[in-house]
Amino acid sequence: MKNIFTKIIQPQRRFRPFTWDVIIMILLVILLVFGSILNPVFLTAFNFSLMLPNIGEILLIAMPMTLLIIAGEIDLSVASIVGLSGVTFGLLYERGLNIWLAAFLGVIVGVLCGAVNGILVARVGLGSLAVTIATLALFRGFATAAMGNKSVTDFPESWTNFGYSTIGKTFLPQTYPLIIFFIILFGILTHLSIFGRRTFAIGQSVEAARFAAISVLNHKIILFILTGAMSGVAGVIYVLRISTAQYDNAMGLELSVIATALLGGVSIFGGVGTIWGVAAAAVLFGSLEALFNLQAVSPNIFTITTGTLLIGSVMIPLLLGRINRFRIDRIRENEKNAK
Amino acid sequence: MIQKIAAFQTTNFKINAKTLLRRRESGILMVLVLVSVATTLINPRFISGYGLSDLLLNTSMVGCLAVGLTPVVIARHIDLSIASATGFSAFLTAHIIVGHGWGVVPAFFVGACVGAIIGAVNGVLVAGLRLPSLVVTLGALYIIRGIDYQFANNKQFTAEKLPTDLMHLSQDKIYGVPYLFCLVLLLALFGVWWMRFTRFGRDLYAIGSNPPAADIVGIKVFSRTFFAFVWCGTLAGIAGVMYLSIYAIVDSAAFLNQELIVVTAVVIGGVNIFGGLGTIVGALLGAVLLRVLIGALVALGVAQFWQQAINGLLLLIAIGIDRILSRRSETKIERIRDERKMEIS
Amino acid sequence: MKISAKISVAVLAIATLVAIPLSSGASAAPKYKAGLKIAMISKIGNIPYFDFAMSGATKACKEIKCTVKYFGPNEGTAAAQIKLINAVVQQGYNGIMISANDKDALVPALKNAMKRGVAVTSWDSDVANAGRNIFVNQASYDGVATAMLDSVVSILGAGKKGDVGILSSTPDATNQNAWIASMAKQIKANAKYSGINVVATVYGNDDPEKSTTETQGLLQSNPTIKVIVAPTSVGIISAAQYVVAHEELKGKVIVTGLGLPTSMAKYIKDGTAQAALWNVPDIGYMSVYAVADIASKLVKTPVKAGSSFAGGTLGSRKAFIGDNGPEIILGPGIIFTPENVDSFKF
Amino acid sequence: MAQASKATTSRALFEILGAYKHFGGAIALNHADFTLRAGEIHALLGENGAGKSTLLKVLAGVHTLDGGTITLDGKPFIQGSPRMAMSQGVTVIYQEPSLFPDLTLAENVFIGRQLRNKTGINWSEMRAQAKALFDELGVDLDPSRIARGLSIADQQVVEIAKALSLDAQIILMDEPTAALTKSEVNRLMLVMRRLQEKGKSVVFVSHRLDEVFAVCDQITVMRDGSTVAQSKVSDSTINDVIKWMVGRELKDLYPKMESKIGDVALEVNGLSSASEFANISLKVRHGEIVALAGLVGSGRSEVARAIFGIDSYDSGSVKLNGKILPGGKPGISVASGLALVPEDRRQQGLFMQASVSRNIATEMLDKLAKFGLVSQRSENSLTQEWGKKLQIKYPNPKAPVDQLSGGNQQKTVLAKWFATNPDVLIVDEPTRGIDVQTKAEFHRQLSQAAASGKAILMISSELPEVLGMADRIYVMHEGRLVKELSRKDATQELIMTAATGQGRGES
Repeated sequence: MKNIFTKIIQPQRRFRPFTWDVIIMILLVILLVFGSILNPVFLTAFNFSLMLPNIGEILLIAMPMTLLIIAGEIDLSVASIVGLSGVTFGLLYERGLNIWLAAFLGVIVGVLCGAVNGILVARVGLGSLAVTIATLALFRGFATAAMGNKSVTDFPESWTNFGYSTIGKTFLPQTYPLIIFFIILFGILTHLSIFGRRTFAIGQSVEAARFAAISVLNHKIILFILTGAMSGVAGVIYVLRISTAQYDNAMGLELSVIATALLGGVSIFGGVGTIWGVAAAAVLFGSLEALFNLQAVSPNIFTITTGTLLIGSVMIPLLLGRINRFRIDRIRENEKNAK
Repeated sequence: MIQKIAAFQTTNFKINAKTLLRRRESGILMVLVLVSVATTLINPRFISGYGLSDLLLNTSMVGCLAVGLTPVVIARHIDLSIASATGFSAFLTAHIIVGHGWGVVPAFFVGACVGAIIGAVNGVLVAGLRLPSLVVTLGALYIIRGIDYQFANNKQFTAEKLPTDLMHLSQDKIYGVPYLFCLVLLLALFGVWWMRFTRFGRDLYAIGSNPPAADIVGIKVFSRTFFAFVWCGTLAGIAGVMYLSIYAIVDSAAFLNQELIVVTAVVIGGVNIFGGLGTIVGALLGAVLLRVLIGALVALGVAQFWQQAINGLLLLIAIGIDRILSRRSETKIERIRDERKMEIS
Repeated sequence: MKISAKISVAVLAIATLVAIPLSSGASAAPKYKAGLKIAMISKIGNIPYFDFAMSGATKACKEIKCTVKYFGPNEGTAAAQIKLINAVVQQGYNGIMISANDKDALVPALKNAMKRGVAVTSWDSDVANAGRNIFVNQASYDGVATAMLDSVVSILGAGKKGDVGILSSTPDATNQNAWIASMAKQIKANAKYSGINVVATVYGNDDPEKSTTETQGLLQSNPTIKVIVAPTSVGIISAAQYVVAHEELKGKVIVTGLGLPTSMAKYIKDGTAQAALWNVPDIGYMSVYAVADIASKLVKTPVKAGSSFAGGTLGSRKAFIGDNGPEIILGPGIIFTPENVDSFKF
Repeated sequence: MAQASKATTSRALFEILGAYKHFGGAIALNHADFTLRAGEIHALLGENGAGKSTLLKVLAGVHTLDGGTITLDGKPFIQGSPRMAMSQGVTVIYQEPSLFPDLTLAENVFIGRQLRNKTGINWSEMRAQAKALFDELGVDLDPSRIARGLSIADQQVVEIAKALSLDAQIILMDEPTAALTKSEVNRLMLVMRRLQEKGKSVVFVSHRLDEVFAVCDQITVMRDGSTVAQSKVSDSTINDVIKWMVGRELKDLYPKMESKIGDVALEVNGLSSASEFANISLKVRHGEIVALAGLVGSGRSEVARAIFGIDSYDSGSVKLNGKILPGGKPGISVASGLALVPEDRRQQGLFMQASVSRNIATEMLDKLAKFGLVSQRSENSLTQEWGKKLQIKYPNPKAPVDQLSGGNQQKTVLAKWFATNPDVLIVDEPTRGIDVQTKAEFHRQLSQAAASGKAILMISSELPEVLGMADRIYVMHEGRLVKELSRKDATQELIMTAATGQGRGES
């Protein structure tokens, strides 16, 4: 299972093919320009103030998911963790616990779920795909068992405002300082920190990472815990945004998160990816959906577009690679002829 | 790891492949019997009367899909679009046969064709362009469902409009075995022959077992993988028609989000998610076990809200057992090679 | 009430005859704002129920010369509806009529819409009071519950005892939970229903597969069940189909609940099931009038008890303050019988 | 210098004349000649990097020659495709065969050509035929077991059976005995004789001269890509062969420097790991280069891995500068001043997708980082510093290390560890598969490091390298240290004898 991206060989020093994360950013710019021409409302602060909260949770979870996929693992249970930590938050609050403490404990539940995944994958040695399919059902099951057919809704207004309203008269939702903080944090963590360097290393070669004295298993557990923790944060924010804690909060969100990460240029085989590409992909997703809704295009077309982009995210780099290889061959031939 | 162990393994230590596989399947069978008997003891209606045929009818769809998915997983791929294909085929088939007033046989033919086309597209992308199947079929999941929604709009077909022959098909049975389950058994039988008694099927095992080596020995990786996807799609299409027959109602959300259930059934049935290992029979048994467990939980009156948690736990146990089994054989090998070491020095 | 409705129908009919070039709505309530744009947001975009409601809405819109557009999210979640609400608000719609997937989750988005001058009515499935101007209720919760209980009594026979199982949709569905709660309340309070013994409530999540499995489990664990009550148009089909598919159950278990006449006709005629429902096109029709009344400021917000809403051919309705703020009620439901079921085209 | 022998009378199958092949700048085959006759077992000998593997791969269809001719049975040999090679009757048995682990042995033998009857695959017939093949080879293997968990020796047998079932005339064996135990080697030799009896020709590559002399008929010796000798086994002695193989002044290739030997830096006491090695005790002093010699598979790399902490061990201790290292914790080993240049640079030493600078900085992140953040600039300057010191040739620091030549890749690994300024450096096969010039440079670096007071433990299969570089030599055989030699006492013969286990009396 070696990365298809490694097949894009680069013999010439000046030869630098576009990477997918750059393409996605260009696509985003094109969309913004095109959208604003198409619909005057699209590129307005108000539209963004409405669109941004919708992708908040996806952004939050896609960040650690990027690291996790770069390290060669995957977590399908994130949406269930969102549900479970939201339910925890709601139920504890309903029982009269201080709301700050309840929110904190909601996040802690996320951490614990992540730890369970991490230990099962790294310590017990089970495949992350199979494990997280199982915990997807398990965590959602816990949420269902705990919440049953109720829901908790009477959160204080200042808190639900946090989930939905904007900061003063700006277009930025109140959650976004936090979300942007996390994006920058994960950007730094991924691309500038020792931790990020090691994550890439593990994704590129687990064996070489072990010989480089990186504690691979612990690192993976930490990544799963990070994913769980961020899912926990997203769980609380989700509850506040829709002012409802229910067992089925964010059902099916895992595929959106993974689709966002893959669309952002993260290789499913690990070792390749950028936070910025993923963040751009999330905004692209959100803006595209908003534009479709504004144009009253059926949401079905958006669903189809999502799938097409996803396949494009693996197909286009492949085609680019083929083109690059063709160009390289021509350059080589020219060199040969010159001799 | 295995390589290293292998270096010390002797010839006189034999793992009989057949007995090993048989053990895996007989294990599932044992659990199956155990769960069924225990549940029947507590609630006699679980198996007796129409309980058993209900159970088999319930299994038909997931069983059919598990039989379809198995060759793909054995070839070290996955098809996440399987549930979308099923749903789309169900709706499209209903649309076409209602429009033409067709009956049972054309229905299955149409469904199989719809599925085969979807499988062929997946197959070209995965086998032809060698794109990662997880990403491709995740994309296909969205695309097919989107087309389904767009095409179906708000339409719904119910028993009123659907051909009565088709509705009756799900109610008819031979010796208590529903026709639909017989169909699944036939498909599985063909699958067993294909995967066990043709070079084509064996090549899929080889591809999943050691992909680079498959290239080296000159296996036709493209055509084999491609047809595995076509098979998977075709069976998804057939399962879609079964859906019509069993539930007598179809809209664009039919079989929504059920892909992981199928994967779960296949994994419980002992098909290795990393390819090369597993059988059609095992996958079918896995599907039956999954449905029996769900049915047992319901029949035992386990609180509604705990069912999903228990399902998750059971899947964890299933993959855990696989792991323990493989570990046990490793330690056995280690012990033997230690004995041998002493003999040498 | 009935009389007044009849009178207004009569008045309307006369008005239509008199003012041929004018729409009837205009004469009944002459000052609807020109160019009203109304968005009808459904719970989910793939079931025919909402299509039928939309047909009523379209009809009403023709009468008052407004436009109505249908928005159906492709997943039945509040999150998906929020996105549609936001888009609709920005597209300059004057009115939103919404069947909510969640009671509270939509409130912030709807509040935001109202703040920007959009009239909001909830219909079919209510949201919290803060999120809408008025709720157009198909029938009171108690009324629906009573209809279903009456149906059960008619199956069991008056005064007879019998076990009953309930097959609901999702565990957190607002309407279903309210109906089930009301049934429990009435069984306790009303001697007429004292023979009804609800042994279990299961949830089929409005998914045919799960509904079938749950029906099967319900009957396996409670073989004494004589009636299955399914207050959901998806679940009732699954339950009926399950009974039809099993000779052993025929006549022993009867299904009742809420269902569309077009999809239930087969089961109603062969005696497998009874079903009741409100007139689905009418609720779309009524909701358009309600939202247009508010958007055209013919009814002042916040709506007070006693405010009158025009209802086109259905006649006007007076608002009252229910448990969850102002609402109007469409009227009693329709019980479908083998005789009448074919006359309903929804 | 070449000794031609035309005594053999059987017809020639392979005739290779003036074979030339280069990879980038490195010349792998430099006008090599080779003749294989029907029914002979032909040893192809030479040091690592002499070109024998390349020649073998050309015959196997993996590589195509840049110059020279190959004829097979008088007809031109079609190069460049493993399948074509197979159809021309040539098969290869690699050191570690790649079977299909989940398939049965019978199926592995007949993969892609499974036997069929009317209803499909005829399993019983296939098993029977596989059994017959195994019997023919004199090996007791159950054809219905799966290949996973099979010993390498048995895997080779399966490959040989496959070759037989294909009716291959020529079987190439690339160091098949390297990973085998003595009894397994004996069995393989029996198999080879059976093949010979059946009229097959075998090309046998091995470093173990005793094996060569026990089983082979003909010898071809290669050095630096050329053929230096062709001889009948009966006409030559082990000493002749060693002379042909080495045949070069050692001085320039092994620039050993004087260094002051100091205190013990690394001390290993009674290290044992159940299945790998037992009771290993050794010492390496500051300023000293100690070689750990032995055959491939004798457990040398496993010892290195255990010392470094990649693998855990069962008993014994590792002391670094007098301090005991906890087992299984490579991070602590690195922090205490230990470094390991692993044997397989592509899999273990480098992140092939990552840039040169990322690779070099891997172990220095903690020191380069400010507040846990690493800047590209600091990585690049580190790269430039060490790139200069070790004369690594790379297009730019951001270039993926994949683009570098093997020698420069290996230097990158060395740079990565030198950058940590370790007290003790373990190098595992440091010069495998790199060209002679870089090799010399590499040796100079090791010498310099020792001269500056570092302790170096060098694992090498190349005897000249061991003799040329080491101050002291430990020899391992089947997981045990069997001999310790000082620089002045050591000879190739002594090391070979110990490494092949002949010094301890026949078992």
